[in-house]
Amino acid sequence: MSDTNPISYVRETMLDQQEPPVTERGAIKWLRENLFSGWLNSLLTVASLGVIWFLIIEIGPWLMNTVWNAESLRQCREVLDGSSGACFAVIKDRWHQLLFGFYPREHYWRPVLALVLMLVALAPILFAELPRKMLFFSALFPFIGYHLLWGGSIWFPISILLGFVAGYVAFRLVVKVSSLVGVIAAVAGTLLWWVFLAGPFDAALYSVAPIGLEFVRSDSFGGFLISIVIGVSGISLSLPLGILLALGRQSDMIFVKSVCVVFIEFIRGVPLITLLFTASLLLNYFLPPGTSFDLILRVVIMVTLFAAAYMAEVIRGGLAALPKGQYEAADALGLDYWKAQRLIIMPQALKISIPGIVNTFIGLFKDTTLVVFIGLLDPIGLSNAIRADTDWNGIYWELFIFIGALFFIFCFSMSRYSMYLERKLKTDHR
Amino acid sequence: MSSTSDLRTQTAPPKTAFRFSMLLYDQRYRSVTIQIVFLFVLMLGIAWLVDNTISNLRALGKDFSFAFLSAPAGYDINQRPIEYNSQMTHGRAALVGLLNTAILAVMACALATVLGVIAGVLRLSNNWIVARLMTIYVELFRNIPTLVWIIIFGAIMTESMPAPSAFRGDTPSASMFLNDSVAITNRGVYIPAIQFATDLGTLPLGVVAPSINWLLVLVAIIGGIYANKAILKHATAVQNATGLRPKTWWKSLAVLFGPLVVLFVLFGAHLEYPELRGFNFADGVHLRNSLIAMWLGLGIYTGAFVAENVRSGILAISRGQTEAAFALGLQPGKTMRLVILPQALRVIIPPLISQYLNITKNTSLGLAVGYMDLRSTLGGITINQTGRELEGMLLMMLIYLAVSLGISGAMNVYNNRVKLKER
Amino acid sequence: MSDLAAPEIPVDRDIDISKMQVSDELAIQITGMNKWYGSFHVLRDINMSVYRGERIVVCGPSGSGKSTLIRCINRLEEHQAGQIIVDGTELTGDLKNIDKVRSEVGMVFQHFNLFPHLTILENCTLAPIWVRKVPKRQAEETAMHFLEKVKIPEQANKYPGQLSGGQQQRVAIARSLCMKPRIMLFDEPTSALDPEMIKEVLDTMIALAEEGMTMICVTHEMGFAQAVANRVIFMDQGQIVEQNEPKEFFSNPQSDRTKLFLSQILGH
Amino acid sequence: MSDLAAPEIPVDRDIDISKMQVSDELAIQITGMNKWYGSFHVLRDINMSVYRGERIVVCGPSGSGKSTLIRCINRLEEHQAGQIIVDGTELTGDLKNIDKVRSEVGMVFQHFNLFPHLTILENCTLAPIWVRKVPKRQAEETAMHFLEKVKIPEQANKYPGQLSGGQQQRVAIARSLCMKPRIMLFDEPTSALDPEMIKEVLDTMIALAEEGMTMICVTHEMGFAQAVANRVIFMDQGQIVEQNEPKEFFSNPQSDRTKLFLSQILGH
Amino acid sequence: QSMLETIQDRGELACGVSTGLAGFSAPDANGVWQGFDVAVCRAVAAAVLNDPMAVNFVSTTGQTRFSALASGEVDMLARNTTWTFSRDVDLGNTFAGVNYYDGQGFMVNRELGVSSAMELDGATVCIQTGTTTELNLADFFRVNGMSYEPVPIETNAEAQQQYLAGACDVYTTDASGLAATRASFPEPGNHAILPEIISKEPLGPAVRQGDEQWADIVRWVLNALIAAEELGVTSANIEELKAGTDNPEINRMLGSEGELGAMLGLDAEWAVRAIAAGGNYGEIFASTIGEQTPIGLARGLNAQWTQGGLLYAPPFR
Ligand SMILES: Nc1ncnc2c1ncn2[C@@H]1O[C@H](COP(=O)(O)OP(=O)(O)OP(=O)(O)O)[C@@H](O)[C@H]1O
Ligand SMILES: Nc1ncnc2c1ncn2[C@@H]1O[C@H](COP(=O)(O)OP(=O)(O)OP(=O)(O)O)[C@@H](O)[C@H]1O
Ligand SMILES: NC(=O)CC[C@H](N)C(=O)O
Ligand SMILES: [Mg+2]
Ligand SMILES: [Mg+2]
Repeated sequence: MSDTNPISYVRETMLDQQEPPVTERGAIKWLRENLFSGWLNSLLTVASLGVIWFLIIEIGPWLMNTVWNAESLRQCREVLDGSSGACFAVIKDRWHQLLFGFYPREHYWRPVLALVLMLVALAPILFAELPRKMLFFSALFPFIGYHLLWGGSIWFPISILLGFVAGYVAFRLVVKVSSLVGVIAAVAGTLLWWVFLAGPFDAALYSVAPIGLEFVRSDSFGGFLISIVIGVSGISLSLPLGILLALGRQSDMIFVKSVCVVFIEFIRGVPLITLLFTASLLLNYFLPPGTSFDLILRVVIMVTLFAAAYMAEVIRGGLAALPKGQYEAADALGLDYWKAQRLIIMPQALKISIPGIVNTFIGLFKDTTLVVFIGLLDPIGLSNAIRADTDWNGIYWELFIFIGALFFIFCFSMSRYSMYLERKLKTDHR
Repeated sequence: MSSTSDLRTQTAPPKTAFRFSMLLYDQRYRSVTIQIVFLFVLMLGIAWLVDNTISNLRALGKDFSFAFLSAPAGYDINQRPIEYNSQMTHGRAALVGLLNTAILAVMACALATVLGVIAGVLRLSNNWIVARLMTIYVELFRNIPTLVWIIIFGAIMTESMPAPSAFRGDTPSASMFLNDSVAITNRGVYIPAIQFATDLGTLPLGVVAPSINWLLVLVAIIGGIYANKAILKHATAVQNATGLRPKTWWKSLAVLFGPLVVLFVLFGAHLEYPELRGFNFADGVHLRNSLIAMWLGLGIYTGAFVAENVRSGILAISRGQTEAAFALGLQPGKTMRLVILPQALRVIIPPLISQYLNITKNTSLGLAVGYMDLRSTLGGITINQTGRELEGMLLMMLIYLAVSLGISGAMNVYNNRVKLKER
Repeated sequence: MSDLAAPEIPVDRDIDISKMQVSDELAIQITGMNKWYGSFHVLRDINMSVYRGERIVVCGPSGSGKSTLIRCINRLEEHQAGQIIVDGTELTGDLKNIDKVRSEVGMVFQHFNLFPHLTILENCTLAPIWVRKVPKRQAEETAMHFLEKVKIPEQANKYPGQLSGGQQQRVAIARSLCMKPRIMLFDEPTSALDPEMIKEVLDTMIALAEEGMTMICVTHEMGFAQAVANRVIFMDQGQIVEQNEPKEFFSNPQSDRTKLFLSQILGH
Repeated sequence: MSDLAAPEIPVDRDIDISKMQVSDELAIQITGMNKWYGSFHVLRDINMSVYRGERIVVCGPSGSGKSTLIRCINRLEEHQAGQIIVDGTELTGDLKNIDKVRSEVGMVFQHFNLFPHLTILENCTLAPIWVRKVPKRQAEETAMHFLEKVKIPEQANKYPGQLSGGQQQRVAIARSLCMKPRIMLFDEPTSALDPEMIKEVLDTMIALAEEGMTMICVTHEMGFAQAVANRVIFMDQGQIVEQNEPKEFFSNPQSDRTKLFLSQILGH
Repeated sequence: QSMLETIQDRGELACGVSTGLAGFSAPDANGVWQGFDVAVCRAVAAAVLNDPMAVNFVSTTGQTRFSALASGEVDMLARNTTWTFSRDVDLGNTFAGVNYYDGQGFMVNRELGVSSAMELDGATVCIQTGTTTELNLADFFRVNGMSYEPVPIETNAEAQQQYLAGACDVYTTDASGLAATRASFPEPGNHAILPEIISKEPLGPAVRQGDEQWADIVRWVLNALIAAEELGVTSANIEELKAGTDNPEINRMLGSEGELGAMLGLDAEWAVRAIAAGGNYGEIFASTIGEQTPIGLARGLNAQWTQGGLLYAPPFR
C-alpha cells in the first residue's frame, strides 16, 4: 500500500451484517410492500378486504348454521325456524347416491376396494421410486377392477386377457417373416380371439366353474363412481391412442398421416356433447341391426377418442421438441422404428409433454359431467334426481357445494401432482 | 491419387427397377404396403359402417335427405336475433340457433378476456391479498367443471332473484336498479334498449333484414376506427419528423364517438326503459336467465384459464426486458406499451384464441339451462320433430367444425405473422 | 506475478492509457450507502467517487454485491441508506431525478436484453425517439453511426434472434450509446459469451474507453482491466475491500481476500 | 508447408503408423454413387474403396457433402444411384441388409446424440441388449470395458447432462463400440467441443486407430489426419476432388481447390 | 333375426320411459320403476319373457325418445307419447294403440288470478321441448293473436322447479301430466288447471317400424289388458279363469282355446302372464293414477266403451 497513490485503498476491518432500518423490517415493511405500496395498491387492498368481508358476512352465518340431521328440506326449515342456514342433511341423507348411484348397498365394498387397488396400481406409475415389479399389478388392474365393479363371470376378464396372449403367440409365430406381418398377426390374433373364441371360452368355463362376484348392471352405476370409471378408463385408454395418433400424424406415410390429421381435427372441431349424442343415439345406426352394447362402454369409447385427439396434439408438441439427432442415433445403433420409439423417443417426448397430458386428463375428468345429457346419472344427474324428489325439492347450494368440492379435490390434486412431476423432472438427469 | 476437375451435374435421380418382394422388405416400398393395408382396412371399416347404416335406414323406412330443412318448424324460439316465428322453416330455426350460439360465444369471449386479463395481471401484483384472491378465483374455477358452474349460475338466477310479481303492488318487495332502468328478475335481466324516433326501415338482404339505422351506426363505428388509425398514423409521422408526438386522445375520442353522437341525435335516439306490464316486464332488452347463466358460467370459467395464459405470457417476458427498458430511460408506461405488451401478446394470443374455440364449443352446453342455441334448435327440437337424427347431427357437426376450423385458421395466420425471427 | 493476466489480454492494438483523459469533475459520488434485501445486508457502507472520464473495473467473488452496486447507480435497485449523486443529481424516490439519471447513464447487461420483437435498428432508435424525442431520421442516423462503431452496420435490419451472442452484445452497447450517455455501466458484459466473441466485445469497449467515456465495468477479464482501467475496485461481502491502480492491484494486492481471489481467477 | 498443421496436433505419444495393419480385404466399396436432395445433386459419382483397418479422413468445405457421404454408408440417407457395399452387403432398400450393415457400422455424431433419459451405462447397453440380444449382465460388462477404454468408467451411473462435452463424446464413442462394429464413422466428432476437450476425444480416437479399427472420419483436425490417417479424401461440391497420403496431401496438394481450402483452414 | 328373438336372447326388454312423472313412470324409493306406463312395459315383458321384472327402463326426455327408439336403444316406448300422423308415418314409429286419451292443459298459480287460457297474453310459459305440446302451444297463441315467452325445458322435474320458483307463469303439458305434477307440489291447492284443453293427445306405446310381429305383440298385450277389464278378468280371478270358462273370447285370450299365442310367436299363456303382472287395465289405472291415488285422475274418456268411454279393444278372434 502506498500513501502516495491517492486512489489506493484497503479496508482494514470487515463490517458485520447490520439490521436493516425499521422500514425494511418486519410487519411494517411487509404491509408497506405487500399491501400499501402506492395508491392503486392500497385501493386494491381495501377493495379485496371488502370482497372478503362481504363473502364472510353473506356466506359465513349460512355455513355456520348448518343442519345435519333432517329427512327433508321441510324438516330442515323447521329446524332452522326462519333463520338462514345450510341444510347439509341432504348430503348426509344421500351421500351414498352421490358417490355410488344405485349400486347395491351391500356391494359398496367393491367400488371402494377397486378404488384402493387403483391407487396401488397407479403408485408405481406415478412415483418412479417404487419397485418396477409393481407395474405387473398395474397391468392386471384393469381386469381386476372390471370384475370388482361389474362382477359376473370371472372367466370373462380372464378370456379378454387371454386375447392379448393370443396376440402375442401369433406375433411370435410369424415375426420371423417380418415384424410388420408380426404386428398385423398380433392385432388379428387378438381380435379374432375376442370376437370368436372369448365368448364361448367364457361360457364354457362358467358352466363348469361358475365363479365370480354377483353381476351389477351398468345402469345401477352413478354418481362419482361413474365419473371416475369413465374418467379413469378414458384417461388410461386415450394415452396410448393419443401416442399412436401423434406418431401417425408425424409419419411420412401420406395416407396414414392424412387420416390421422382429419381424425384429430374433426374431433377437436366439434363439441364433446355432439359426440356423446352420437354415441347414445346414432351408434346403433352404424352397427348391424340388433347389436347393442353397454352405454357406459360407448361413452368410454367416445370420451377416449375425444381425449386422444387432444392428447395427440400434446404429444406431437413433445415429439417436435426432440432433436433430430435422437432419431438418427437410434437408427445408427440399429434400433428399429418401434424399439426406437419405445426406448428412446417416447420416454423423452412424454416427459416433455407431462403438463399438457395432465391438463388433458383434468379436462377429460371434468368433461365426464356431460354424460348427464345422455341420461347417465353422474353427480349432476343425481343432484337433479335428488331435487326432483319431493323431500328435497328446492335444495341447491348444498348439493352443488358437495359436488364442486369433490371435483375440486380430484382436479386440484392432479394439477399439483403435475407440478410436482415437472419440478422433479427438471432436476432429474441434470 | 486422383483428382477430378470437371464438375458434372445431373438434374434428376434415376429410377430403380421394382421387384415384388420389395413390398415387404424394402424400406421404400414397405411404407406403400403398410399404407395399402391400412387404407384397405379403413375402407373396409367405413364400407361396413355405411352398409349397416343403409340397411338400418331401409329397415326403418327412412331415407337420407335434407329436405326437412325447408319444412315449417312449428316451434317457437324465445331469443330471436332475426325475424322468426313458428311458421318459418327448420332451416331458419337453425340459423336463429346459430346466431344465438354466436351471440353467446362473443359475449362469453369478451367476459373471459376482460376477467382473464384483470385476474392474470392482478395475480402477479405484489399486493398479497389481491394476488391470493385471484389465485383462489383461478383455482376454484379451473378445477370445477364448467357445467357445474353453468347450473349454479342458472340456479342463482331462478332461485335467488325476485319474480316479476315482486315488483308489483303498493309495497313491492323488489325494486329496479339504476334509476328504474334495470330489473333483475328470476326470468332474466331487463335493461333499457336504444330506440330511434326516425326509423329508416330495414334493408332486405334475403335471409336477414337488418335495420338501416343500426347499419349506419355500424358504418359509423368502423369509419371511426379507420379514422382513428389515420390519426395515429399521422401522429407517428409527425413524431418521426420532429421527434415530438402530438397529443391525439381528444381527436381519437372525437372521431370514435362524434359520428355516433351525431347519428344518434339525427335519428332521435332515446332509451326505452323496461316496464312491468301484465305478467312480465315489457320493452327494453330482455337478457334471459339461460343467456345470463351461460354467459357467466362460460365467461368466468374460461376467464380463469385466460388468466393463467396472461400470467404465463407476462412471466415469459424476462425481467431483463423491463430492466433494459428502464436503463434506457423509458418510463414504466412506455416500457409497458413499447416493450412488454408487444412481446407478451405474441405469447398470450394463440392460447387465448384456443380458449375462444373452447368457449364456442362449450356453448353447446346451453342444453343445461334451456338456451336456444344451434344444438337446441337444429340438434334438438328439429331432430326430434322430424326424426332426422343422422342428417341433423351431421349438419350440426359440420357447422361446428367449420366455425372451429375458421377460428384456428385465423390463429395460424396470426401466429405466422408475429413469429419471432430466429437464427 | 504480473504476467499472470497475460493469457487473458484480448487487445490487438497499442493502447496508450496515459492519453485517456480523466478530469477532476465528479461523475458519480456515493457516500455511506447501505442496502438490504429483506434482512440481508448486501451493500455495507459504500463510499466511492468516480471522476469524469475514469474507467473503473469492479471485481470480486460471486455474490459480493457487484451487480447490486452498479444497479443502484441507475436505480434499478433502491438503496436504503446513504447518498448516491450521479452527475449532480441525487437519487431519491423522486421520479424526475430517476428519469434524468437513467437517460444520462447507459447500462449493458450480462444477457444483452435486446428487445427481440424489434430489429437491431429499432432497438437502437426506440429510446432516443421516445425519451429524447429525437426525430426518427436523426435517431436512425445516430444509430447507424454507433452500429458502425461496433462494426455491425450490415445487421441493422435483422432481428436480435438472428445474431450471434457477440454481435448481440455489441448491439446492446450501441443501443446504450445511442442515448449519448455520459456514463456507461457494464455488468459482466462478456461472461455469457463464447471465447471468440469475447474479443469482439472487449475491442468495442476498449474503443469506447479510448474516447474518454466514463465507465464502470464489472468484469473478470483481467486483461481488459490492465489494459484500460484507471482503477480496480475489489468487493467482498458487500464492501469495498481494496482499490488500486490495475498494475499495483494485480502485482501487489494488499488484502488477504484480494490475494486469494486473484490466485483463484488467475490460477487456472 | 508441412509444419502448418503443427499447432493442431493433439497427440501426446509416439504413434508408429506403419505398425497399424491394413489388410487387402475391402470393408466398404462405393461405385458410381449419386444422391439427390429433391433436385439438388449433393453427391456426384462417388467411387471409393476402404480396406479393412484403413483409417480415412474426409475433409472439404462446408456443404461439400462430407456428412451426406458417410451418412449414406450406414443408410441414414438413401442414395439413388450406384452401389454401396459394406462388409459384403449391398445397401438397397432391403431392411434386412440395412439392419445388418447398421449393426456392423458404428457412428459418432458431431452433437454426440446421447440419450439424455438414460444413464451412461444404459446408453451403452441399450443397443446390445435390444439389437444384439445380449444378456444384460454381459452387456454391462462389455460397456464397462469400453468405458474404461475411453477413461470414464467412474461416470457410468451419471446422466449425460451431468458430463462435459468431451466426456459425452467419449461416451458416444464407447456406445458405438459396445456394438462391436467392424467399421466406425465419425462426423466432425470434435467440432462442437471446447479446445481442451478436443484433445481427450482425439486421444480416444487415436487409441482406436492403433487397434486397427476401420475408420472414416470427417474432421478438420489436420493434426489427427497427419498422425493416424492412411488416406485423406478431399471433397468439394459433392465430389471427391483429391485423395492422397496425408503427408503428400498436406505438403503437396494438386488441385487448386485443395490448395485454397488448405490455405484457409491452416491459415489462421 | 326378429325383434322378438333378439329380446328373448337378451332376456330383457328395453323400455323407454320418461325421466320421472309420478304415477306414469318414476322410480320408487327402492329404485324400482312404478306407474301407469311402466305397467305396460311389465305386461309386455311378462308376455314375452315370462318375467315382469325383466325390463331395463331407459329414461328418455321428450327430445331423445324417438331417437332412442329409432336407433334401437330401446325396444318400445311407453312414455305418455302422443300418437300423431307424422310420428307414425314420417318418423318411422308404429303406435300400438292408446292407453290414455288426453289433451293439453295449462296450470297456473291461483295468485295470478287467471281463470282462462285466453287471459295468458304475454305470459311466460314453461314447456317441455320436443313434445306435441310445444307445437300446439305455438299454434294456440298464434291463432288467438296472443304473444308468449316460451321457456324450453328438458324434463318434467325441471319444469316443476322453474314453475314453482316463479320463473314461468304457466306450465303446460298433457292434462294428466299436469295433474301428476301438481300432486307432488307441497301445496297443490294453490295451483289451478285451467278449463281449456287445447288439443287431442292420445297417448300410447310405440315401437320401431319394420317388425310387424313385434308391433303386434305390444298392440295385443295392450288390447288384452283392456279387454280383460271389459271381460271381467282380473289378477285375482285369472288363475281360475285360465283353466277355461264358458266365454269363448276369454278362452281364446287366455289360451285355453285356439292358437292365438302361437300366431304371435308366443306360447299360449302369454296374455295370462301379461294380465297377472299388474292386473287388467282398470286395476292398473286405479292403482297408479286413479282417484284413490294422490294423482286422483277420473276415468273420464278412459272408461270402457261400455261405460261411455273410448276404450274399445278389438275382438280376440
Ligand atoms: N432480489 C434479491 N433478493 C434477495 N437477495 C438478492 C437479490 N438479488 C441479489 N441478492 C443477493 O445479494 C447478493 C449480491 O448479489 P449480486 O448479484 O450483487 O452479486 P454479484 O457480485 O453480482 O455476483 P455475481 O458475480 O454472481 O453476479 C447475493 O448474495 C445475492 O444472493
Ligand atoms: N435434408 C436435406 N435436404 C436438402 N438439402 C440438404 C439436406 N441435408 C443437407 N443438404 C444439403 O446438402 C449439401 C451437403 O450437406 P452436408 O451436410 O453433407 O455437407 P458437409 O460437407 O457435411 O458440410 P458441413 O461441414 O457444414 O457439415 C449442403 O448444401 C446442404 O445444404
Ligand atoms: N310431456 C311429455 O313428455 C309428453 C307430451 C306429449 N304427450 C308428447 O307426446 O309430446
Ligand atoms: Mg452479478
Ligand atoms: Mg457435416
